[in-house]
Amino acid sequence: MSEPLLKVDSVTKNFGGFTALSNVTTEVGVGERFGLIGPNGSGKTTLINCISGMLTNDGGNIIFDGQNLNGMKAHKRTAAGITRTFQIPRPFHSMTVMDNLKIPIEFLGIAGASQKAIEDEAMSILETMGMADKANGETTGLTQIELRKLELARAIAAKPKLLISDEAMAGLTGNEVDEVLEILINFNEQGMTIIMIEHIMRAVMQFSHRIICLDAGELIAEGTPDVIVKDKGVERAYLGV
Amino acid sequence: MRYKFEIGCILVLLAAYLFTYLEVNRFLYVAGFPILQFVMIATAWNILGGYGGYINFGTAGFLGVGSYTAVALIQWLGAGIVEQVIIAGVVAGFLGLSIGYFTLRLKGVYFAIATLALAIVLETFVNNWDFVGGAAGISFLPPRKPELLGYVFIDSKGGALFGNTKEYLFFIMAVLAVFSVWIARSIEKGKLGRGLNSIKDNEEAAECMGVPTLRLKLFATTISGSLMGMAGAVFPSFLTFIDPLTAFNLEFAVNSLAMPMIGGTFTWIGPVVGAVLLGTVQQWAIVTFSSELNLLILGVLLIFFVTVAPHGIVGWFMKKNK
Amino acid sequence: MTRIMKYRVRVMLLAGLFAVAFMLTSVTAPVAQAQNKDPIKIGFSMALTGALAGGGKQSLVAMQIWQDDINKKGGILGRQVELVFYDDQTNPKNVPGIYSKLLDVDKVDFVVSGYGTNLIAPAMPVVIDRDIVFMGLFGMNNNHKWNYEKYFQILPAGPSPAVGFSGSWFEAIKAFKPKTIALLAADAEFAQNLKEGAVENAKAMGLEIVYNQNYPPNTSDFTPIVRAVNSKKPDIFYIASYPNGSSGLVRAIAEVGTDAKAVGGGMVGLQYAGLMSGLGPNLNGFLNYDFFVPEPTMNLYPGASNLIERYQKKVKAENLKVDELGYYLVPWAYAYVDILGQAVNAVGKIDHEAIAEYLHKTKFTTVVGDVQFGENGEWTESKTLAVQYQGIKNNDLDQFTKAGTRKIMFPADIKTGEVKPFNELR
Amino acid sequence: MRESATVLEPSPLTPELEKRGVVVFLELLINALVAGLLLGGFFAALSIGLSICFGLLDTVNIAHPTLIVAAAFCTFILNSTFGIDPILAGIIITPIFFGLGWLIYSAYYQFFEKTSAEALRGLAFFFGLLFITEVVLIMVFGVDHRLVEARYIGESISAVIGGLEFSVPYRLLTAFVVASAMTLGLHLYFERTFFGRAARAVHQDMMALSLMGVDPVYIKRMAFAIGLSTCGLAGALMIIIIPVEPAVGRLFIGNVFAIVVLGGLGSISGTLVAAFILGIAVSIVSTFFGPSWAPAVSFGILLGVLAFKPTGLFGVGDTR
Repeated sequence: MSEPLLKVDSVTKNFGGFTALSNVTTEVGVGERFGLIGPNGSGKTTLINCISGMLTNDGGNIIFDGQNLNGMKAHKRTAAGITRTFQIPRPFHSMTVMDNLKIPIEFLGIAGASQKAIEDEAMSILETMGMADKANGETTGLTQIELRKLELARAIAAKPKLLISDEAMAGLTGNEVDEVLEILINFNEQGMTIIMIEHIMRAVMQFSHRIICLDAGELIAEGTPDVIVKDKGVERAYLGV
Repeated sequence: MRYKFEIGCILVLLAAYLFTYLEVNRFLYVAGFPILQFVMIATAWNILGGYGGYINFGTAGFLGVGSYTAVALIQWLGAGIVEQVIIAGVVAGFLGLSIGYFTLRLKGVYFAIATLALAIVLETFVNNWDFVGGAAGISFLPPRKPELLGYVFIDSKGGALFGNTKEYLFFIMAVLAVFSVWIARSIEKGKLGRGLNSIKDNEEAAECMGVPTLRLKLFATTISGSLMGMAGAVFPSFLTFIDPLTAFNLEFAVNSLAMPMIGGTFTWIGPVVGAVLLGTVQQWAIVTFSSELNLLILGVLLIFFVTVAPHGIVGWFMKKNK
Repeated sequence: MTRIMKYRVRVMLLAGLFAVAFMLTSVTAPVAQAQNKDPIKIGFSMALTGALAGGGKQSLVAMQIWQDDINKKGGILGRQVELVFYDDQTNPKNVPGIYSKLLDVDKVDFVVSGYGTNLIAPAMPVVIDRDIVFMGLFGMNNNHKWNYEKYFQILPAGPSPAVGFSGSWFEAIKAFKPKTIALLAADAEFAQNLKEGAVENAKAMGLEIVYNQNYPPNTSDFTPIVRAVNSKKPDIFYIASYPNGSSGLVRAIAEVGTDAKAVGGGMVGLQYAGLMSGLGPNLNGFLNYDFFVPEPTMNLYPGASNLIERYQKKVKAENLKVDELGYYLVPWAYAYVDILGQAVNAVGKIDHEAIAEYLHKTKFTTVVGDVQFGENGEWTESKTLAVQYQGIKNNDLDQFTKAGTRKIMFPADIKTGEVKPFNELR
Repeated sequence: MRESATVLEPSPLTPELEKRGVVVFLELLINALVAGLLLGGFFAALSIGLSICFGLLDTVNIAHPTLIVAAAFCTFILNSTFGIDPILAGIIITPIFFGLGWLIYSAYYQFFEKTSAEALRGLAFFFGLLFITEVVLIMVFGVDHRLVEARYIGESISAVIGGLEFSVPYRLLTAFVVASAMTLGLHLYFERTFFGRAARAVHQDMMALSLMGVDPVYIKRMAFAIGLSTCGLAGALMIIIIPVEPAVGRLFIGNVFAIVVLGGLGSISGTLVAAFILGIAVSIVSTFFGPSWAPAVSFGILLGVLAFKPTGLFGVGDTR
């Protein structure tokens, strides 16, 4: 592997007396499809919160694209190329679907870009998602799968180098899961590195090149999907034996 | 047409000037002044509250700071109204900026209560500051013949721009009101407005989408505070008297959130409509019912609009016509 | 977007039309030109709601009694009198609009002031602009900066109101030969002015000021303040308070006690029926200001007792929600319009110049005795009373309508009792 | 009434004078602390209902102080016409305010909660309620100040302990005892009973409630009604301590919200502690620095705490 895109170096996070992450170290390579699994409360979301800047890590370093992110504000990290989606979709509900996408394009794109150019760019993303017909609709009228897609579309509009997808498939049907997977793989093939957090094992295993598993804030396993499936520790963590 | 709104603004100002020129009825200037002041307050409040979703409960604090900056300038330098407005805008804007910094971690109700607390702290300081009259208040004579660059503004004998002080203040208030509406509209139509909207909808998501939320909030608190301060600066000259009880009146907090709410918070026109409506009704009620029923009207109007027309009058109209 | 714009324009137009309609109706409504048979209109703002509503409502009833009286006597200039008034909500902000409406739309013939300094101040420029006579009701030094020659004010505090107001009180306490004084005032205009005057009086007497503080309007517990004052061991304790504070202080002093020989001075509210009966025996010993009390020597105010009786009857008969006794404001609210009526009738025409001149040079006989206005429109002499609360046994309201509970200590010529140290009466 | 203290003869000896100064200071300090604690009790009575309505249920009930004033007037009527003791009167009217709370919340739920409207609109609703309540009070009772009579008003107990003199006014002591009892009762009720836990759960997690098989709307309505029912006693205490007129509630809006926020939303015991802190702050400032600075100090404390701990002293979780 060449120089990794993201380096997580002994990251620790405490909430009061509770240790949510202890000494987590891992790397994500350029163009990699990276899976992050673990039971509920294992620290997955805390880790990506630390990476995306929603939380500040108490110890350790997060290095992205050769740059140490410690102390950097979330929106600066987005500008640097890390974008995340949320577990429960958080659309800007007072805006149309199109305006939702315009936010990242406008705030991260070239200053002084014309409204026409911005709208064209947003439209092309919506088209790849198959949501072009909803562009001028309100977000309140969207179905579950459409909300998930909007969440992804908005993140992609930020043109990330690294996309962190936080349970983008929870609550979707089998077909819908495949649809989302296809979209993600498609973007990965265009060069986007993707971290996927997921409970649907089938999806993670199918998607990821490499997977890490967290349990109680500690990294307990790392490897290709085949290795992870066979890992005793992972099994224990999930079954609680 | 590209500059339709700007031309509209200029026309409104021309109309306001003609209105003073015609000298229709002096009552109209005196009754119109508070309505225009309401327009300005509601518009200023809406930049932070309506677009950004941060409820400022301390409107009275910003207005009071504006009023008392003006008082201090009169006491200290004998400054004219234009200087008072500009400096009050700067001072209140700075206050907005610092309150923004200070409360940057606070959200929702905590922010609202913090601004309320700020207003009370400021009132206490003014109460104890004898230079500006302290708790007893202070009264002053209105400027007889303000001048700027050799032009005499007020002269009852003709030859000047305005016949009397009330007309002059009315016109200044009109200019300020139009100015604030123009600012609010420019923000709303631009990137800033959309950014503030995204903060209102979901601040974390906005931050993750590259919106510099802190910077935008500071911008909004500064602009909003500054405009409120300017609206307050004209107040002492209009009343020729000011005391802390009047300048920091809770009524301002109520009105500043009631007006955008009644009109509609999502667009610049909402606060304008709400302010004109509520301002007019209040002025009218004072000189017709003239009793506790005044207060009842405000109460019933508030409850009626928030229950029946949740998106304000503007929202109601737009829905009807869809 | 264009569709939204169109609705916006519509909403805007609607709001605009609404505003214009209001303006037009309010401007055009009473177009009738003043004719000789039309009533004489006297306009004013009055605090009917808000902090000063207690006083405002009381004044209004008194003014309406005057209106009935004068109309029975044939009115002013042979025309009936009509009162045009609006509620200023105890908010100075509303006052300019009200006076402008009165003068420009209602076209009243005369304006008089509302109740209280804060509500008179914003009316001054409107009135001065028109150069007309302006009668003031309980304004403290409103004409100080303006020096307006057509302003006349009924509060009997003498030519220099702030100082004159507490003058009687400081005369009364001379009996104690005090050396030190503590001062406490509410964070509000009237009280602040009183304290300022009291400080001047104290300095003139050579008293050492050992405590000088203000308290905010929502103070609930006054015991810490009273203790702080006590720790300074003042000989006398001057208080300028509003009703809330007056009541709180009376109770706190009852609970904590004080060694000051004289306590009180400018406590507003102790003259109100509700507070007097509510505080009852706790009032004993307080030495306070007043303007009219039911003492035998108050006969020098001819007709005042009769007026107050009529007021009390009216309040009871019509079940008005106002002060049941009316000692505090009724005679004065009656007198300030009465004087205007007398002056206009004497001049014989509506000529503000001549009326003002007449008001300046004449000594009026009214329900509050002989009134003579000085240069600045204030009384030429202070008629404020210093009264001491004595012998109050219970919370019965009736006892306050009889002589003996509020004895006059100063002025000397009408005094009905000897001032006693505070603790002797507890 | 209290007997007057004996005035110490001024002593020529400097150490003696100094000692006296210390005694005076200590006396003032301890009395100020006691008075502040008692005043805090009164503040707690005013705020505790709001702590439930606002802290637990997120209803920005700005009309709360004015509803307390309404209760104070009810107390006044019962006291002046039937001679009923104000505290007893406060208990008698409690069910009325419970019912009122039930009704208000039903309306609020219908228009705002159900449609998940912004808090801003709820705020406007309660402002409307505030004005309407005030107008009704003005029309029924007039605008004059009202007081009540009871044996314990205007009296105090005093004692000399270790050469220091104390006095405690009964009416404030009453307020302190009643408010503390009320707070303790509510605290236990919300901590120990199933309903109380359910109400606290409403604050944190609606889903959990449904899983428990409880109707969250019922719980909220009930909790709001309990919150408002505290107005009965709070009103009685208010009219025992200060004279009441219809608009007096506005003076307390800042105070009660400051206390609830300072204590931390959703924490009933936090509200009590915050009330004591503000009470003591006001009392100390009034004694040593001048009463007119009291509001700046108490709200300064609030701002200071919020700057360092955005959720208040005992608040938990999110600042939203």
